[in-house]
Amino acid sequence: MGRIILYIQSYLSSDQTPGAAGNMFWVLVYIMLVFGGLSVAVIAMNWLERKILAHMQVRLGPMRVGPHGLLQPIADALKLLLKEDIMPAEADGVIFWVAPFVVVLAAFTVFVVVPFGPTHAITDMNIGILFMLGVSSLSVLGIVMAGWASNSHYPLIGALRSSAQMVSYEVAMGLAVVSVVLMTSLNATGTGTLSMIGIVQAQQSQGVWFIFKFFPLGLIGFFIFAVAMVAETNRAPFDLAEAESELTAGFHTEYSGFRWSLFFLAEYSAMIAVSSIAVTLWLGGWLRPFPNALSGSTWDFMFSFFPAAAFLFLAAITFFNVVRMPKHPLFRIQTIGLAGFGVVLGLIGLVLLVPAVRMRVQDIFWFSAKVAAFMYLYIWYRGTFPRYRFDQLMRMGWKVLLPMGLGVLILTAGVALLQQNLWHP
Amino acid sequence: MAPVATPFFFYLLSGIMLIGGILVITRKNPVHSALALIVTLLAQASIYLMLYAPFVAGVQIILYAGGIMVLFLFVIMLVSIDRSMRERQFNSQWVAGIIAATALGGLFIAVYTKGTSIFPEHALPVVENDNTQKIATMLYGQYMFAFEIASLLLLVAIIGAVVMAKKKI
Amino acid sequence: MESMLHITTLHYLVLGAALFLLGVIGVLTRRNVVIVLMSIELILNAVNLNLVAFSRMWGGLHGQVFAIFIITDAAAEAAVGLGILIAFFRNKETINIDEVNLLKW
Amino acid sequence: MADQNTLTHLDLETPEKPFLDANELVINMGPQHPATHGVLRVILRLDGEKVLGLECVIGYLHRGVEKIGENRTYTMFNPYVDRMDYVAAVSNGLGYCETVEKLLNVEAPPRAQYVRVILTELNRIASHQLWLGTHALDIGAITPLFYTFRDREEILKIYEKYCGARLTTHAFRIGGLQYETYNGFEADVQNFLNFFRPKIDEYEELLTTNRIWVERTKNVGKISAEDCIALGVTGPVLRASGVKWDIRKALPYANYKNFDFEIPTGQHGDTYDRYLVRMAEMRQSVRIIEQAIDAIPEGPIMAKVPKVMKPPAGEVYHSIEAPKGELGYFIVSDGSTQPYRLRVRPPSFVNLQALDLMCRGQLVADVIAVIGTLDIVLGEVDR
Repeated sequence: MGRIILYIQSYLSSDQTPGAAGNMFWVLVYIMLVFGGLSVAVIAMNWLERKILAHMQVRLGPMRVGPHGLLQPIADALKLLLKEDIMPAEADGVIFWVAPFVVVLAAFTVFVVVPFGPTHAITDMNIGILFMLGVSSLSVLGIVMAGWASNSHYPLIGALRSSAQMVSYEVAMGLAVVSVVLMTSLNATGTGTLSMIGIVQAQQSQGVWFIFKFFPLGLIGFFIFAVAMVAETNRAPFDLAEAESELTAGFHTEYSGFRWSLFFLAEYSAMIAVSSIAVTLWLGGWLRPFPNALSGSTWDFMFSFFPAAAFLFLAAITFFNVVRMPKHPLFRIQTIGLAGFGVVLGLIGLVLLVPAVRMRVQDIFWFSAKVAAFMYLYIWYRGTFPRYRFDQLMRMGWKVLLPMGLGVLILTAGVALLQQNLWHP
Repeated sequence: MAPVATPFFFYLLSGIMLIGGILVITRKNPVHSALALIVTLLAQASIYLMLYAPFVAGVQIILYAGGIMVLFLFVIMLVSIDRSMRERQFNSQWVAGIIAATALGGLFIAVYTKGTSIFPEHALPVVENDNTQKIATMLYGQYMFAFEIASLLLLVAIIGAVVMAKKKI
Repeated sequence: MESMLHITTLHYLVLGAALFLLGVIGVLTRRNVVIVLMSIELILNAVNLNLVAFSRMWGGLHGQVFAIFIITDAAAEAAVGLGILIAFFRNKETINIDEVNLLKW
Repeated sequence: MADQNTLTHLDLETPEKPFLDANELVINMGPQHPATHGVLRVILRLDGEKVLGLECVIGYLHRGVEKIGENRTYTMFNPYVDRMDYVAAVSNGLGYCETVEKLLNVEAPPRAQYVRVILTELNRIASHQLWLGTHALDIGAITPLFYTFRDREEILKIYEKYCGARLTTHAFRIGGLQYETYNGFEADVQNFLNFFRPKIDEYEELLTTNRIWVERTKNVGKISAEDCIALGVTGPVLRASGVKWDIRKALPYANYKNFDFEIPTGQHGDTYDRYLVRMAEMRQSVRIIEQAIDAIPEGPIMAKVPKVMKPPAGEVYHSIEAPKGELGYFIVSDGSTQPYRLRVRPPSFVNLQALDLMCRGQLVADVIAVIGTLDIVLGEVDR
């Protein structure tokens, strides 16, 4: 018994990820936490996207289910689960059935190596970033399977578009990533790393986020990745694979109910996954702003209040809106519900004030905040841009982003070489 | 971290690989074959991980499963497979094929029964942590020339594929 | 039984040989060009498995480097092979390898 | 100009050879498709994504409007024309009323003419707003739709106040107007103009210089002036190809000759030019309405027309510049209370013929853009 307790505790005192420490208990706990958190994030994203888009488009968005439509995603999920699951008569049964699971699996597996903090990752792999790119590229297989198995023209065209698009943009994406990997090797030993945690630690030890490294080279690399990642996740303005005005719904035209919701889930978790790659590689991962310029225990102490402050701020906004709710008796339940939501947010904020929690949760907070900024960008793009045409998309991938990526890579290598030989001979 | 339950995973993965391989060569529909091959390749990537070769496993996933097989699926969708699915699937030299395969199998068995003695008793310890770095050092050091030749090969392949597949150049 | 449970290099080699044989049978007997190409991929993978297993056995990394070169080669082969396939299909409207019987068309 | 019956540079009969012969893809777009603006069915023949040719199948919304016209009196048929191009109902009504007036040889009094011009031009703005929103939506920009609908609402409110209906207004009567304008009509219209002028800039800010928008619309769906004339294409599509043809100027009807406005034209005849032409037309409409508001005279709103209309036997063709092009009515009268034959020349129907020509050799995504830029309303195509 004592050994089991020791085994469970053994990770808490270490400075490793549970996967690297080989502690199965904590690995399982982390998997639960990450996937639970991911599901909550997708639900929240669903609501936020509809609300933010609505406000950009001078309308209100969901307002009926729960206060300010807060329960709308849950209602939608219930509707999708209860819907009839239709399979076209001529479809290829097994592949049609497997395809959504392949997509979801690929989108979820990448989170195994996402570092939410120096120790807050399921595991740390030697080939972390390679693993992420590889596994996320598997989702294209699911899309192709779905489009082909539907045995229908629109899904087939959607699948062809999507596979061509993802394969092309992966190249530019890979080049941008390689330039970052090159930057990690600028240390005393001269060897870089592919490990996600290693990349963030390299940014910490070099004292600069890689987006600002070798200005503007890091910025250009980041730009390439930021464009490619939107194309990679099939989102506006690159949502050709599911362009509803052209191909009705692209590769998932024939899907309904639960399986369609799996595609939906996969799309949003893939968005979160590529955003976390971008955050890890260029924006310092879990590092708080100015970890070196504003270092010292005082600043650490100050910054550790940010998570609590953010939640308390959200709670304050909620309570402000509770006051603004109509006073009509019909709205009483909604007002109480909104107040309850505010209380929950406030309680989370208060819990985050506890010193033990405060110190452990900081890095997760900064990571999530950076990812959330990317999520907002996704929504913003969708509200602003028309859709690219297929040939324009391909031209941009191969004739603009790829040469730019190559140039950035060569220049980064050159500057790194100069720096190592001239300034630190 | 050392692999856990090696025999179990080895037999599981090799079972998947062999079933996948059999499906590849027996399915009528090339899309099913391609998917079986993808499963085989992914299982093989896991076996690479068991062999302390994470970088090769990563390359296997990203290049084979994510790249080459997507190309295969793409081409299968481009050419119409309806006609070929209605035709006879095996050609007339299947007897010769089986005989050749049996002979080759016999050769393998002979080699492996005679030659196991030269294998070392225990595998040497491999450090997994800097596997990628070491491969990089070798690729850009000892194998630099081969590496450049490989890039030339890819260039030739690109040009060849474009020349053959494009309608008018 | 003991030898079944202790996984040695030979186990990997046998697996590789089995895959190789499956690939050979596929190449020799199938009529569909796409499946023939896929069987060639099986053969290449069997070789890769052997190389990585040997690299593990000797503790060096040469086998893994070779495996990477072979994967590169497989990519080139697939691209050219599928290019030929498309050219072939465009001219004969079939992907049956038995009909590749002219040197010129 | 080339022979009127042949198209200059496109052989419509022989299709292009596809990339893989055995693999020509036939796609059925519509009648249930999000981007075909109703129930248009387009049969696309594709080589991969490239359009080799297409065929429009229409008639899913056919209600036999022309046949109904033969069985109704002239007054009774008036509301039916609103149901043809339901987003520009006022223009349809104007065309019909003026045709019958021409047949009866009466003329609406000046005040009625001015109110007609105001309402028709407002309708042109509303129609173009709806076009802009849906066109942008087809190309993937979802936000302009909500902006244009927000602003179109103001026009519909004016209609509602004037005649009680918002969409199929039935605003005009043969010989003038049914209703005198309500108190504050001029002020409402003036308020709308002041509200709307910055909104055009807002739309343009979203789209005109947007890189993706320009790439999606420039050189897409090009059609030359000769082809337009050969196919009988009119309206903004014709003007974007560089032909300065606007019936308001060429064959002035109502009292358009009293107003000072310009005919915006394009040069390339592509989707982007058509977009610019329609945007400029909205500005010109604002200009016309302003002049009309200032000059609107007092007086009667109805000419003397008999309660039971029996026009003299004969035939008449009269056309107006509807938002989508030349809207013509051809009426044959046998001297009875009902038309002997009534024929409508709907601009959408004629413009739709150009779809095949404009889409050949383009991509699937361009077909959507071209359908959007033709600005068709299926109610009018099928009648």
